[in-house]
Amino acid sequence: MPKEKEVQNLSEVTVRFAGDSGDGMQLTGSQFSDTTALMGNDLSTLPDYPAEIRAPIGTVYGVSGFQLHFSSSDIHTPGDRPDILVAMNPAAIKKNISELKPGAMIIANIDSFDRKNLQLAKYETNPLEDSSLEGYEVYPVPIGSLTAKALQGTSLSPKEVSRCKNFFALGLMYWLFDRQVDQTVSWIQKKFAKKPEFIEANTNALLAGYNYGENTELFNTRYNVEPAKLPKGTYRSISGNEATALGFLAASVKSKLPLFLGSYPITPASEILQYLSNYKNFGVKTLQAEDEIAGITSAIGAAFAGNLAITTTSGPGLALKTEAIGLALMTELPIVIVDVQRGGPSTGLPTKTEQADLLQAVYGRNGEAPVAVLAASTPSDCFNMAIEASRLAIKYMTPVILLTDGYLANGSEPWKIPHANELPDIPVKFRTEKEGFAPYLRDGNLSRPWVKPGTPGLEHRIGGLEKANISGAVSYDPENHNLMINLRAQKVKNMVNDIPDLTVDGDMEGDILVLGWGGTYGAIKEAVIKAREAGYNVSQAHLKYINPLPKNTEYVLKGFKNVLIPEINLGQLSKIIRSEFLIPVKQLNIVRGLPFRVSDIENKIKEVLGGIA
Amino acid sequence: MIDNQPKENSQEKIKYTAKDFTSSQDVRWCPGCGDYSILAQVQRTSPDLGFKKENVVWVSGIGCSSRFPYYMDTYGIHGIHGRAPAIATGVKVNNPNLDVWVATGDGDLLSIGGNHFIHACRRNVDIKILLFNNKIYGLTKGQYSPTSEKGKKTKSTPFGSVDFPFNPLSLALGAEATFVARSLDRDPKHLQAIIKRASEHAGTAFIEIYQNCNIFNDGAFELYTEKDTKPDNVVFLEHGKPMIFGKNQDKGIKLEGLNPKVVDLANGEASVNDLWIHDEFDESPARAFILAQFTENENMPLPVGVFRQIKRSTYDKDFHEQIERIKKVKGEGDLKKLLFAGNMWTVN
Amino acid sequence: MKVGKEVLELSDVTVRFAGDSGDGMQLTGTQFTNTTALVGNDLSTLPDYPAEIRAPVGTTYGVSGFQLHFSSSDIQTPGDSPDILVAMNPAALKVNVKDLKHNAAIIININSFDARNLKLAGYDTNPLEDGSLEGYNVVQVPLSQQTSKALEDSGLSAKEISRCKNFFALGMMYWLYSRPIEPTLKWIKDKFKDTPLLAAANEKALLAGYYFGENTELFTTRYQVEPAKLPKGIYRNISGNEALAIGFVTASVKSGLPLFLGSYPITPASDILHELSKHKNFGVRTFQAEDEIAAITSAIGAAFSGALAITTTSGPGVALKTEAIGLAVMTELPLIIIDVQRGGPSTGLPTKTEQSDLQQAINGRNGEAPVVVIAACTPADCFNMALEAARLATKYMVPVLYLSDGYIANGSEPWKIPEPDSIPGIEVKFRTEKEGFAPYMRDENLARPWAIPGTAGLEHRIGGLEKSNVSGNVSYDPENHEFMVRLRAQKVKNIENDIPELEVTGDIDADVLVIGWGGTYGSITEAVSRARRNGGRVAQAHFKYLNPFPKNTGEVLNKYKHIICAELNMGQLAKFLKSEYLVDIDSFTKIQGLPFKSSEIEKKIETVIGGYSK
Amino acid sequence: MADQIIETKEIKLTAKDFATDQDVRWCPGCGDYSILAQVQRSFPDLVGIKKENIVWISGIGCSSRFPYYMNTYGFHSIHGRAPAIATGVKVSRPELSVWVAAGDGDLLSIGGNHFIHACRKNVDLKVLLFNNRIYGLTKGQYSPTSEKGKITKTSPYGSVDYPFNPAALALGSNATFVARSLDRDTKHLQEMIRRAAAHKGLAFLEIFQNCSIFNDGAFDILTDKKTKDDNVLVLEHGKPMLFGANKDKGIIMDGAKPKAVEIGEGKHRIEDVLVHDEFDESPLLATLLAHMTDDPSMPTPIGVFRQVTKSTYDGDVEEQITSVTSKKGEGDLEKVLFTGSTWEVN
Repeated sequence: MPKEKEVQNLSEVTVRFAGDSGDGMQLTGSQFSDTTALMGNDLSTLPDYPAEIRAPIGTVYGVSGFQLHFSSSDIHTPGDRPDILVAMNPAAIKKNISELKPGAMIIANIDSFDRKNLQLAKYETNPLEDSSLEGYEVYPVPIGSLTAKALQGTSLSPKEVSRCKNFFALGLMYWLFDRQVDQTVSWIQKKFAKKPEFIEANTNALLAGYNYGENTELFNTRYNVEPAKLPKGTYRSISGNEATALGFLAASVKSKLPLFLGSYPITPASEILQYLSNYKNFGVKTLQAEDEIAGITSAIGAAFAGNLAITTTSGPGLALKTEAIGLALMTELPIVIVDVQRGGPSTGLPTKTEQADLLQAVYGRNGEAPVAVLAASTPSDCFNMAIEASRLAIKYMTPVILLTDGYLANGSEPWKIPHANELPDIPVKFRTEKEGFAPYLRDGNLSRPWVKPGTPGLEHRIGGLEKANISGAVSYDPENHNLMINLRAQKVKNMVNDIPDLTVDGDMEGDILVLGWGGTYGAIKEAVIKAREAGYNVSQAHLKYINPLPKNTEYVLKGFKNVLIPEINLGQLSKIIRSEFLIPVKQLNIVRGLPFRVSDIENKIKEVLGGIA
Repeated sequence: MIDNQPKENSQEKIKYTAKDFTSSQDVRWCPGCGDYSILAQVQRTSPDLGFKKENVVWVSGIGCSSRFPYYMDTYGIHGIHGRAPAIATGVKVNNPNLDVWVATGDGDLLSIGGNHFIHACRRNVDIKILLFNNKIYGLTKGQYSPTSEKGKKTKSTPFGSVDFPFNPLSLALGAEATFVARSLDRDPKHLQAIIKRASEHAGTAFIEIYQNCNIFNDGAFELYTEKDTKPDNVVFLEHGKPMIFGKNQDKGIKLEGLNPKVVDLANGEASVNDLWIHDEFDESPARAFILAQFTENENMPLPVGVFRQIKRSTYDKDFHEQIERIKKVKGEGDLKKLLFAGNMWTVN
Repeated sequence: MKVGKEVLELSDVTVRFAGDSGDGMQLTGTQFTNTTALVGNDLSTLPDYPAEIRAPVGTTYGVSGFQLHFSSSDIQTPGDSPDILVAMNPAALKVNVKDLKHNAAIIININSFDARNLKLAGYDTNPLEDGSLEGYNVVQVPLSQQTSKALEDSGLSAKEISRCKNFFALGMMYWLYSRPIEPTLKWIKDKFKDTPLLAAANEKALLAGYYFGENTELFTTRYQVEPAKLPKGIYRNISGNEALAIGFVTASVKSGLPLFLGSYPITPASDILHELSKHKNFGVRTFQAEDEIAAITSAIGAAFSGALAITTTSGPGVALKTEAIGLAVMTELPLIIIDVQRGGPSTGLPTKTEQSDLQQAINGRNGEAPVVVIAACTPADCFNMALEAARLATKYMVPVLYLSDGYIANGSEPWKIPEPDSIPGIEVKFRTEKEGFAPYMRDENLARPWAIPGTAGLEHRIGGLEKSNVSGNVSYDPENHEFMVRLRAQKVKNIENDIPELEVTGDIDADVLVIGWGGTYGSITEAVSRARRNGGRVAQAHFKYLNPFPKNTGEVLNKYKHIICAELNMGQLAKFLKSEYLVDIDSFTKIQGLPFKSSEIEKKIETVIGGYSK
Repeated sequence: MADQIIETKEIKLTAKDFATDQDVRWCPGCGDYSILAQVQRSFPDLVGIKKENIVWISGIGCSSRFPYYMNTYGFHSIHGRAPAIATGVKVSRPELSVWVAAGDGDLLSIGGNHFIHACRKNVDLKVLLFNNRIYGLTKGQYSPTSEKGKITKTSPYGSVDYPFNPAALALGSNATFVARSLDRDTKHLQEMIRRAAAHKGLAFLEIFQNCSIFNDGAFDILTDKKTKDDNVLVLEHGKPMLFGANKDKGIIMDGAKPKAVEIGEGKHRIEDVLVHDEFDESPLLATLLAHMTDDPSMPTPIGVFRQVTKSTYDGDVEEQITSVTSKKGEGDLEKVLFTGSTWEVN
């Protein structure tokens, strides 16, 4: 008779699923987070892919992890340290043990703790038996054999049965955290529609896991996390890469320009190419080019032909495209270059995150080659910044670099879906008037006319050589070169009057302003909240436009005794702020290929304020 | 969804002249350069290639020949070194109504641009690539290029280059180009005819044009362009015709298995009907490959004309048809449906 | 009857030869320079090539110019504006007249001032008649006609004869500035030894020009410039590109490493490839690759296998090589990337000069990818900085980015040739000891060992992925990544202890300091010395090491109330110094594809000092 | 100059000597394991090549992890650039034996230009193409060798790209050694590796390699016992081109086009069957063999398509240096510094 289990209410929980690449931890984690989102919690996820695709089973470098932080209040990061680890094999514990909260729960699939797997995980003795897991709440669960028992009589092979054990674990976690199973049940129906025997097997495994939680004496408490109070509206869970893709699609619709993506497969940006290649019915053209340079140059061709042209890549790709970005800015064509930053330098750490391409984006070209640089702050913010980058590129006839990073790209969060008609139109006006046309005529924003080849009477030539203003004819004239250099720089500076001012959360003056950019927004926000809770007066500001900086930036910074800039690099925004405004700044630089821990920033805030309340 | 091609206005065919295709820019090639003649033949043939002037886009890279777009009164991009075929692919894929032409030199196309060239051929993108082959680097003043003959003495190879050169036509055939031809800068009539054939071809059309650089490689092709040596050293390929050449048309080419041989028609060594009948539309690339290899052995004449032309669907057409097909299947893209998709929940 | 010509003593003269691309102005200028150097004057030259190779004869964009500044004292620049212009046709006059000093002399080849050439040059009226050359001292010389008269029986065609008129002009200028004609006569004999007819014709034209100067009434005065007092030694005239090339040959000899150059033709760096291709007998391997990326990656391959590996290019080439430079940073191989800067951005102005690649050099790569950045400041200095680049790259196992520019690359100056054994050796030792070897173990300079393929027992693998220190095996470990990022940065920072401190000259205790970097050294030095001569108090410091900065940079900058930074960009060094030392900098910039005129900088100094306290 | 490599007593190495301590990280079932094994088994009997003189260079991709698993000098470089880096190594150190490991994306997509130029120049490199007709490391996009219409993550409706025929492309670039083998035909693969090693000049060896995760079974028809005899034509120099379980089918020339026909009474005569000639100077026969994969009715040839010798790029560079040095004498720094018109100041 199942004993009545005590239900404990929690404000927030951080869960991590970990197992072999083949164990389907990414699938389990994303199902758990979709269900959690449906139940109204605020959440943030962080997949931790191994570098290999399929490393040999049981090895530590083959461990794939998925971390989910969910809460009844507003949260912004996937959580510093997991409260609970679901470990499908010894290697999963070996890899993740050092990051768990002290006293964290560990649900371990006891079946896989045999000699071979322990050896592969480089354990001399079984951690479940020797006292090495002292201080953790360890729950050994025979997930493998329980799944096999639940699927007796199925037509699946033993190997296929073993592959269902992740649904058992999912079911168990649904019970433990009082989540409904039906969302996953309907998902299984759709996903395995073509293979009914899998539908049955996975559903049974899921329910077996759930019922096991119910009946076993192993667990005596159950947990519940109330829904968060989110603004009214319809939500879905979305990752940064998907939001980026949808943002450009929206920009294409709102500007009535067909979208062209010239790209080349590179981790962690390939998903954007993959998402967009599905939307042929939006007239989207995705060209997987022969290399990164062909990716951007085909996009430049498309921009010249009158399209919303973008190219997506990561650090090494941006390096290869340097010369072509110079061509785009010299020919003053609208193109958006998306850089999903990853651990560098060079090939670096492809599956890890970092923010170390900022100086390359702002300064990294031969000659005076100014380009607008924007940065998204959260996974769903990628949607807005994709639209903003398109708007600025078109309006000012200039290349725009949009920076995101591996953490935003793969992490997901609930997204309040904007209605199509709420999104502002992007005005585009192709020049057709022959009278007085010249390729480098300037309008109020110093933008030159955009002419679609095929327009009779406006035939003209553009190129990488310096050219005379207005006429666009090749010119070596010294004065003209000076004029064009200043004009191209001024055009980017003019955007200052067209972008929002820097907003401050907290007082406009005080002891400390925590200034960040890009993907550190979540960690800084939570750290500031925690510091305030501890009695410190802390203000926060976050930059989404780095070239040009918002026009009130200096004014805001001058209001504070200390400006603290946390960055996942050796101080690149700090360098820009110092050279622009000659203001001393405090730096927090951690370059570990991982997002900031909230505690790192919180401690630094306190340290800067001398630990005084 | 949005169709960005300008609507085909139905007014009658406007008659162009060469002048219409001449831009206001004064031409800055060195006096005596072969590029002048190629520009002239393009300007003379363009009027009757059946396209609208506003739909023509010339794309080039970096080098002397890449100044070409400035002198054509059409749309044009003077791109960066080696990237013309990639830029042109972007233009064509976007707006298949445009007639996209690439002007490029042997350094621009075969040195830095080699990868983009073989991929454009492989994909059969409907762009016309004119290779101005002068077998030298002109703009950077006289270094050897990937088509310069081995042992060539230049500024960067004062002791003679140690590089085996590319055979541009073999490379194009190796990358499965569907239209491969050669012509000469100093044979205006022939060059005009080949430009016309290329314009009519649906797919990547590659024309190698031997072009004289009179400053750094003067006279490299004299054998094939001077009146007295041309007849004995050039064989004009014509579809369905036997290969005959020579001052008094007394020499021919015979194909024994896979080896071509020059035979004398006058002394009865062979008769006209033993000769190799040129077949431009042969599906297998083998014979075109044999013709391309003529330049590798000196007792064979230089073949000019269309080596091979085969029908294959073009990349840009397939690309567009796929979009149209999916639009029919999935219906026009609806932003609302796009956004409000996947599992959602409402907060109220 | 030869009338006695008065000889006038001059301290310094700026001469400019200009004519059609086919007129051989570069050759004439170079000959006049070599002879002037032999006479012992200090000098500095500035060729001004047109973008086209051979534009149609008589057009303005086909005009090719050569400027030479020579003096009896120490000079640093090719002169702000010419005292005398030799114009071979109307287009040459049209293009150059606005640069001349207001009372400059203009020697005109009157024979070419016909209607056709005037029209081609864009003149509606003949400048010689319409009063537009008021104030200039115009000398109309029937140069073409005199040349053909002198070469009547030379057996050359009319066209060939006309091509000799530049030697006539040269001869005339030799007379005008009392220069010996023997050096050029010897050069003609050697240069045209296979074409005796041409040799004889050119000699005749040279002599005819010289005697014309002597006999004609057109010239009333003759000029004389005394030899400069240069330090004792043997000199030759050298351009920046040439000095850089033989600098690396010297580094190869001094280090015992075979030199490998991976390069691709690009203006204005191709001459380095041309020069190095000649020195096969030094075991120099020059590889003209299929593209810029193959050029640097082949050099990386050569560095891995033990060569002194360099790759030469200009701005657009460095842009293309960005990813590969990142690979060199990660594999910690000694590779030298030479960027001869040109007008940008993108294709920009290939034959013009600029200093706008500094930010790309220091920040232009994905991730934290620190690279040593140094810059040569004069044509001859390109030799010294080549040795310095080789020393730093091999000692610290780090890529070095060596910045030059079109102005010092093509300009030339007298160079006191160093004795080979006076040049310090570059100590390089390959790791051969098997015991305890690991590819990423560190010595006291944080340099990893250079173990080259072919050494038994030291087989190892390197690559672009992050690796654990010492073992070098691929590692994704967070702590290790942080450690390696900081170690690579520290290794470059430590180099500040191995480079000379920032030297301040002039009035060290003045309030105003004028700074600059790379090729602006000549113009700034001349401007500062002139300002001080006129009573201004000003100090000067010049940067040749841009990353890391010299150790005492902060200390020096903080000593001055007002710092002027003269650059041919929009203030790139100023931005770095502000970011690094939070010191305010008064950016004085010029972006016209041309070097600074020293008068421009002098005027700026004057306004800052508020007129000279006379 | 760099110190001389000291002669050691010729000790016979084993496959184990070529293995490193790194544990191999390819997916279970990947064809790369077999290629690594055959390389490690055939390298010990490479004549006259010392282990320390072997350098493996790779770009980016699954197969580009190869150098980490070979106990020789190795360089895991950047995407597409291996042939260019290898050229730098070989030209600066001709005595080294330089091998390139690259996948179809690495060599033929981003690396296409460096590959065709290495072939053209005949640099003495051994280029092994691990052709699995898919992008593995970036998880399943189509590659330049994927068949047209291939459905992958970036071509959800089927790719519209015509693929390269790698052997034809190499021949179009005048490559002097072109061969093909299969990851699962261990004996044949070892033989091809030895032939490539023995060739003086650029040796291009295409290896059909199964990607068990994203393109599993792409070459089953050529490797499964049941089907391989009827679909694989094993080329041997001087032998007639016969295939089929009991060698009862052969290739004859129908004009300038090859055709597969039945051999035996009442059918075609053995005498008409084309005899393979690996050393034919003209590349035409090899081109026909290369294009057989475009025609489904034809078998897939494996073996050496073509092997011709001509001077190597690195050899010519070396020889030019020695000849110029003998003519002009060893480089004398003094002379170089003091050339041109110099003058004396005293």
